[in-house]
Amino acid sequence: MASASVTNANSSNDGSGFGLGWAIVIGIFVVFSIGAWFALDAGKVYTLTETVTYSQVDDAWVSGAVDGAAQQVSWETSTAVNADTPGAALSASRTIGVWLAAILTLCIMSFLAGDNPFYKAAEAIVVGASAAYWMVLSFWTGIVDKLLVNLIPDITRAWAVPGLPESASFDVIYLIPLVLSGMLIWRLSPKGGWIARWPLAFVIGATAGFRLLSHLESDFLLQIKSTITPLYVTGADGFQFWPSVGALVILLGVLCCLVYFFFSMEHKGAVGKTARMGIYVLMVTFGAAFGLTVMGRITLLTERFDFLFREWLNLL
Amino acid sequence: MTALDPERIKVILATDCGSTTTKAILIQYVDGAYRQTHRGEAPTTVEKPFADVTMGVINSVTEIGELAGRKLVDDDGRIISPATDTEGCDIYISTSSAGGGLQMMVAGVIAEMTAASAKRAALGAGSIVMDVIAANDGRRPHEQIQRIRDLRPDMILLSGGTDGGTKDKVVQLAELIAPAKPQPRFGSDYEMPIIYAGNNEAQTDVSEVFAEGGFDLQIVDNLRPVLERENLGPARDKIHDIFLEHVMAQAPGYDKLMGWTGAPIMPTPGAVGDILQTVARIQGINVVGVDIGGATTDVFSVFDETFNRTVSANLGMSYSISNVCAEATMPNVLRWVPFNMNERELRNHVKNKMIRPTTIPQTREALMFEQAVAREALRLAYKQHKEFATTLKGVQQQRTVGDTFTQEAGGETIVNNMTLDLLVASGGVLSHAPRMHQTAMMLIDAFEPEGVTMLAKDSIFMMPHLGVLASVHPKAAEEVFDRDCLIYLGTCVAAAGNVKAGKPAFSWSFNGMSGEIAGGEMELVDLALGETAMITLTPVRGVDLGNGPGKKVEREIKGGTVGVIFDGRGRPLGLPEDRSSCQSTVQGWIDSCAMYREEEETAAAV
Amino acid sequence: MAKAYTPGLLVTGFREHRCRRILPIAGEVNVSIGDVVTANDVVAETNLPGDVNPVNLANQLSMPASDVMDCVVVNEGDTVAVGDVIAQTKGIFGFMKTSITSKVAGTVETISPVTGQMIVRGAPLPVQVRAYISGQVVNVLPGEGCEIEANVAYVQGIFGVGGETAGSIKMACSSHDEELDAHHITEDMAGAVVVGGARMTAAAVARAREVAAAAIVSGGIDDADLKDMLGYDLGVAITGREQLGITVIVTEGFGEIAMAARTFELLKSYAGTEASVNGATQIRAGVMRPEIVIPLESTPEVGDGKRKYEEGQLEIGRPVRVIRDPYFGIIGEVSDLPSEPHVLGSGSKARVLEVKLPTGEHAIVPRANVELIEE
Amino acid sequence: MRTLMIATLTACCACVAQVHAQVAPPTNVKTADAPNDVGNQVIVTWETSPDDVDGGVTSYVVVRSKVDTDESTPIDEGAIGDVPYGVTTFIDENATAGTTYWYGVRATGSAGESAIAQAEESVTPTMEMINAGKIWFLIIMVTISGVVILYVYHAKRGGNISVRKIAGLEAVSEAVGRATEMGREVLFVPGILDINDIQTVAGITVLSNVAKTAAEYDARLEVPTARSLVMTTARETVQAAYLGAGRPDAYDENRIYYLTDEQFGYTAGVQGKMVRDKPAACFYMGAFYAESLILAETGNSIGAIQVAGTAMPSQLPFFVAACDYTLIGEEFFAASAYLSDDPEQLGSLKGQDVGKVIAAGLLVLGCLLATLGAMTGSSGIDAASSYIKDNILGKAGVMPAMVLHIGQEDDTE
Repeated sequence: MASASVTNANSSNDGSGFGLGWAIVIGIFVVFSIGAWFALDAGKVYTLTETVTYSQVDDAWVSGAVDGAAQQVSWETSTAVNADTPGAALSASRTIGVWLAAILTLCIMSFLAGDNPFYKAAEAIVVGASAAYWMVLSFWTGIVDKLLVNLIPDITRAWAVPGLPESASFDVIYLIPLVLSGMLIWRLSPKGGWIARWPLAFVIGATAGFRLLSHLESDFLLQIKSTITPLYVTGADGFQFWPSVGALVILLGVLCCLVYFFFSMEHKGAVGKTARMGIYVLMVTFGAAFGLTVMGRITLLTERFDFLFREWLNLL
Repeated sequence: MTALDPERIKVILATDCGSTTTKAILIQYVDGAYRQTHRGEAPTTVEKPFADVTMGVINSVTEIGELAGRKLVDDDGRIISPATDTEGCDIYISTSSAGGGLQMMVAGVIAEMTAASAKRAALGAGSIVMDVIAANDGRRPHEQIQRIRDLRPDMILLSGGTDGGTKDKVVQLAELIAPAKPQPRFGSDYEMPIIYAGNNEAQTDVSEVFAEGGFDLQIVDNLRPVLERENLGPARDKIHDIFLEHVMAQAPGYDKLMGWTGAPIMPTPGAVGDILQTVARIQGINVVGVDIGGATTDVFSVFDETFNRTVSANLGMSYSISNVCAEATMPNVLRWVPFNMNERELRNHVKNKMIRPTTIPQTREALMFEQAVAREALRLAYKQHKEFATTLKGVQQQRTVGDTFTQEAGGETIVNNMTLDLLVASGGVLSHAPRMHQTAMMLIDAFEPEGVTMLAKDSIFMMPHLGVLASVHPKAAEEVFDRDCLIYLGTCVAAAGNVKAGKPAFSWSFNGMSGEIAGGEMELVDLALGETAMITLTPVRGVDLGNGPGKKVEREIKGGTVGVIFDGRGRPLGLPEDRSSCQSTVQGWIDSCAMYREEEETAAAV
Repeated sequence: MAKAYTPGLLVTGFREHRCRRILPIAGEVNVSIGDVVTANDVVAETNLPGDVNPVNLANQLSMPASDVMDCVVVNEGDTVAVGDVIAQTKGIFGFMKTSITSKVAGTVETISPVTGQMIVRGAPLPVQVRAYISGQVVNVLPGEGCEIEANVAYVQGIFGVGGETAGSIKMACSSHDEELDAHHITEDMAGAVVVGGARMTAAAVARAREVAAAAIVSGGIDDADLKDMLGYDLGVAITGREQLGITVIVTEGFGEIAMAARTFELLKSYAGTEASVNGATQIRAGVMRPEIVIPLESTPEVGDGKRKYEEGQLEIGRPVRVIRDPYFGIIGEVSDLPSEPHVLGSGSKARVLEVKLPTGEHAIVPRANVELIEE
Repeated sequence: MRTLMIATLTACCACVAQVHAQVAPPTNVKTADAPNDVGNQVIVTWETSPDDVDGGVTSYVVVRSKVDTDESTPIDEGAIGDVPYGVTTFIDENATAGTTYWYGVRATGSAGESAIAQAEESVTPTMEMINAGKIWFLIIMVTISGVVILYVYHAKRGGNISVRKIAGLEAVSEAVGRATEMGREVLFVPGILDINDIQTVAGITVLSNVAKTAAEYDARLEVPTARSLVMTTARETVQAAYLGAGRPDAYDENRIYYLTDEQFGYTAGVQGKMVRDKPAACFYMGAFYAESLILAETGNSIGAIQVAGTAMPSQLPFFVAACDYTLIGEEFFAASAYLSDDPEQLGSLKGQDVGKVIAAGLLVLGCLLATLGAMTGSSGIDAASSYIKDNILGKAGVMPAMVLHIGQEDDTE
């Protein structure tokens, strides 16, 4: 088995207690961190801070401070730089960020030794934070940006989306999603649970109908179309043997796989043999995909190590 | 009961108290080997007016004594033991299926998992399983209660949950059984024995449920400690104990009989299972045994030392003959009959056999029809057996990428006709067929063995006796089994795989003879009883005779009263759909296997 | 060996018949020792608890179990009849209401808000045990039942379907080998035990059911007809619980077969007499055969009380019926009992006997294939 | 009107291009409303500039001006796109149906820009109600749907439709049974995509069957979801399944919950749940990405029976390696039909198989024709082959390409 990422969870430490062992682990980590902080400047991020100012002159924003401007805004931008850059200062927030990221990375990686309190903590943080993040995101992209903007443009502009063009107007079509949303939320009511099924039915039905076309076109017709090639391949010097064989293999492979996915007949006799060939084709495909994906995973792992050793521990 | 030194056992007396007859056999150590020397029979005397099983036992033993010229019963009507040179026996053993045998109800959480294991344990111990109650058997609790109430089993086996697994479901089962208060079949004065062989953590809870009274709860090790493994031994042993202590004790005369025996009395089918297991273990072979009776058919199998037994109720040759015809359908029965029969008359004929179960076929046509029914009964029973004898369900599969497309679900049958070495037949229609060729052909047609398979029949149904003997003296049991119990019919060599009709399937050679078998063809070659030969088989491409498609097979085969049967018909056996071509095909097989030849020869001689 | 044991069916003009009449569960016995009862008298009775019928309202209403309580319109303890509305949804603005009606009659035992199930228990089922034969109570088993004894003429059939019934014997056929067809059955045979001769046709059975005969008895029946009648192919011969409205008994077997002349004559001699009939058959260990029991008012003359032959013993000269092909159904006389086994046409060796057939021929038949005609 | 147009366009160009005399403009500019669209496309064609040789022209720029319905003065919209040298067509995909447009093309080269070559006629794109190019698509879809309906009808009438064994689905009851016996729970992961992904829908239909089995066996079923809508749907589905199995009392909606939308947050949550509760049966049915291996390996390590089903080609190898059973692509979509034994679904399965036969037929025929064409060089066979590719499988409509070629041949020669 080619799974490197997760090993057998040691059932002895099921993470239920926070015993002496973990206290020692924390102790070692703290000592290590202090050492790393001083010896390696681990996780210290230096930034160069600049102030950017814009002024509004005659309905246009120009860079820099202009006297008599109708409005003037300024903010600071920080760029991470090497510690020896002139004017660079240690950024507390970024340093904390790197440390947090490193600690959380280690916590997650501690799963290699089985379930443990660190993993649990990291898991809870990731799940909680991301759920909250998605909640906020959906609110702004879904409810505000799509629904409110089209239903109550003026009010929305006033409190949420100042950049909304004046031309935006009430769009009656958006009442439909509003009603559907309302029906969906009906679930919370103890009565009439069936009401929530209608929007779901709508979503699933509409999706199915919509996807039918696109799937049939892209996964069915286009696939067939792109597989149709002459089995007699000619090149500059006439008939080319190997490319022709290749084309034949592709055609036969596709046909065999197609037979494997026949459900309404038993895979016996000739059908069984063909399906078997299809299986081999699929296996070869899977093998290739497997290798490709493993490579991708290794890259991800490298990225994480890169973060730990370079950005955090300053070793590379 | 004192442990006897097996070396010193020279005279063994065994009885099997069947529901109608008590059969006794005598085994003696003759010329350096154990041989079955004499046998006797007497009506069983469990029921009124005799109501003492020992009377039938003494009658049958007296008969043997007379035949053997050896005094086995003393003047007080007791079996003489230990033996001297001229009288008595060294050990007396017995089995019993009188009074309908051992009837059990089993319960488990999931029908295909612990309940199936419980059923296996009960069947393996030789009982008849009246019903299986499971949490997922589709019945509502009150229906289950009603069912438990209606049944009157001898004992109940309750299992469920792995060790440390589900507790509440097991207790729920107990809570179904307890209020139903099932009544034992015999004797209202004794408590219903319940064997608990489930989750070890639920033992206390289960005993609390049954604490109410009216139950005799016995706790043994879980029969499925983990889903990956069965541990049927403790439950099986406990079933035997209770069979002796409770069930047998209720039957008249058994207390006396128990005092005589040198080994615990076993239920007859349990003993048959034991001897087959012993033989399979000692000889390192896979064995299938079948006992076709009037009402039921028992199939036993030992594959890779895993033993399974099934009882096909309502598949039998007399009481159940009508049911066989109904289940197999008349066209399926008739495909084995090479002449036309009036279906209406045939139906009446079958029903008449059902209501008058003891009649025997007088004409050849009647015999052929009865043997056709037997083929279907055996085929159906074997099918049921295959469905039951499976690998364990609910097991996590360990796979590699290479297994991607061979994803076999758990619960695949472990019965593999290709690896089957020995097929043993017993029961009236098989052992009393006028010609052994018929027995052999019925076995081949019904069981469809593949590759090289030895065929044998139980000469006088002494497997039960030997089963008990195996528990005290396995060597003696095995010797007698091989020499006297089994009559070897011969060896079947059958082609499996891509057999084309009329085209060569394989060629054979042994003892200087050789030949070629074509697809759809059968051939019989003599090899006498007691002889062995090295056979070389060369299959054509795509045909499997045991070593894989197209691979040559060289092995030793045993001769028998029939000889070597070469079967080129392929597997699964297909018969022509068309009635007339089916008839001629079957007639061809009958001719080439000399199934009904004797009479024709006689006719020719006249 | 000039004698051999072989079982046969009992057909006798006289016998002391005792039968046990037992309740399925404990109840009340209405008779006491010495009472004279008739076939239809109830000798013991009890009530079985009614059937439990769970009605899954949550499923039927397609709603969570917790909502079911709001829709139920009956209360625990209420009596419901078939067709009564037991639950109804609120619907939308009073429209599209779904009503659930009870499919059983009984008492609402429980309504569970957890499972959404309503348990309706049917009315207690009265169970009455009738005397079945007219005779005298000779033993009472308190709470369980009683034993009744009578002097009877007794005919055992080979196979039957349907349970206990009683009626007066009416002869439909004039001879023992006349096929019993529909035209033999007349309107006045309602409640009677119709006796035919040879095979009874499907039409005859149908006609007998039409005129509400209590039972129909004849020599044989076609299996195909039996299958049509029952609606299924009988697998094993365990019968007695069929609800056909009529009890069917065949005395000889399946197919074209005439009733034994003696049986026919015996029944004919009691034409018009009340008879008790039971079709229950159980061919297994503890065999049960269908029976026709004719209680006798007076003890008939039974010769010198000594039987001509020992029961169950084959002897030369005894009448036997061949019960298997090729001589199936033929009644002959044992003419020889060779002791050596004989090779049959089938190739098997078996002990046989020689039967003198009515045609005067002698046939060799396996001993297993004959049945003694008991007298 | 037309003069006005040119004036505007020229004026527009003049201010941008100071030197334009060196490059000759393209000629013969034509416009046409694109067929089979919603009215947003206009096809502009021209002939190359005489300078379009040896790098004299680097690109062609298409300019447009529109005439609003209520005004007669065209509004110049300037350049709307460009194509490299040698190309003679441009499809403007940003037109509005019902608006009249004027198009012009100019060539740009190393020597500067040419004058604008004006199309001779204006064009007003319109929307076609029927996309003639997709008529074959319609025919194929109707055929397949028709066959499906036919088989559904056949199955409903009691026709026998057998389905080959799919081991992974046979194992559902086994896995749930294992959980019941071991007193553990059944975990069902419906993938990480939303309900509008077809794989999620397929996963939910499998969930329905798993839930039914769980209800019958009285096993605890847990469904963590990554999307709120999936959670809602799963709740509805599971509740209905429990009702169908007659065990509505055993349904607990709190066991079907939302974790987070974030892919790895969700993964971490499920994984944590797995190592702590040690479910005895894990189902992964839906769309999966990198989490496939993490989940499957964790499940494997806790000794669960695992059944996975997905149509994600890149994740299949991982499931195959770490799970007991895997439903591969189409098998996964067939799962619900297989499990339900419902005639309608079985009928549709059979119908889809017919679709596969059609696909195989077209494929073989297409390849055959293409091969013959390549071997013989016959233009007739080539035409047939390209008819299959471009018309039947493409968007060229029912008319054979030959007809269209006639018009285009003028351009190429």
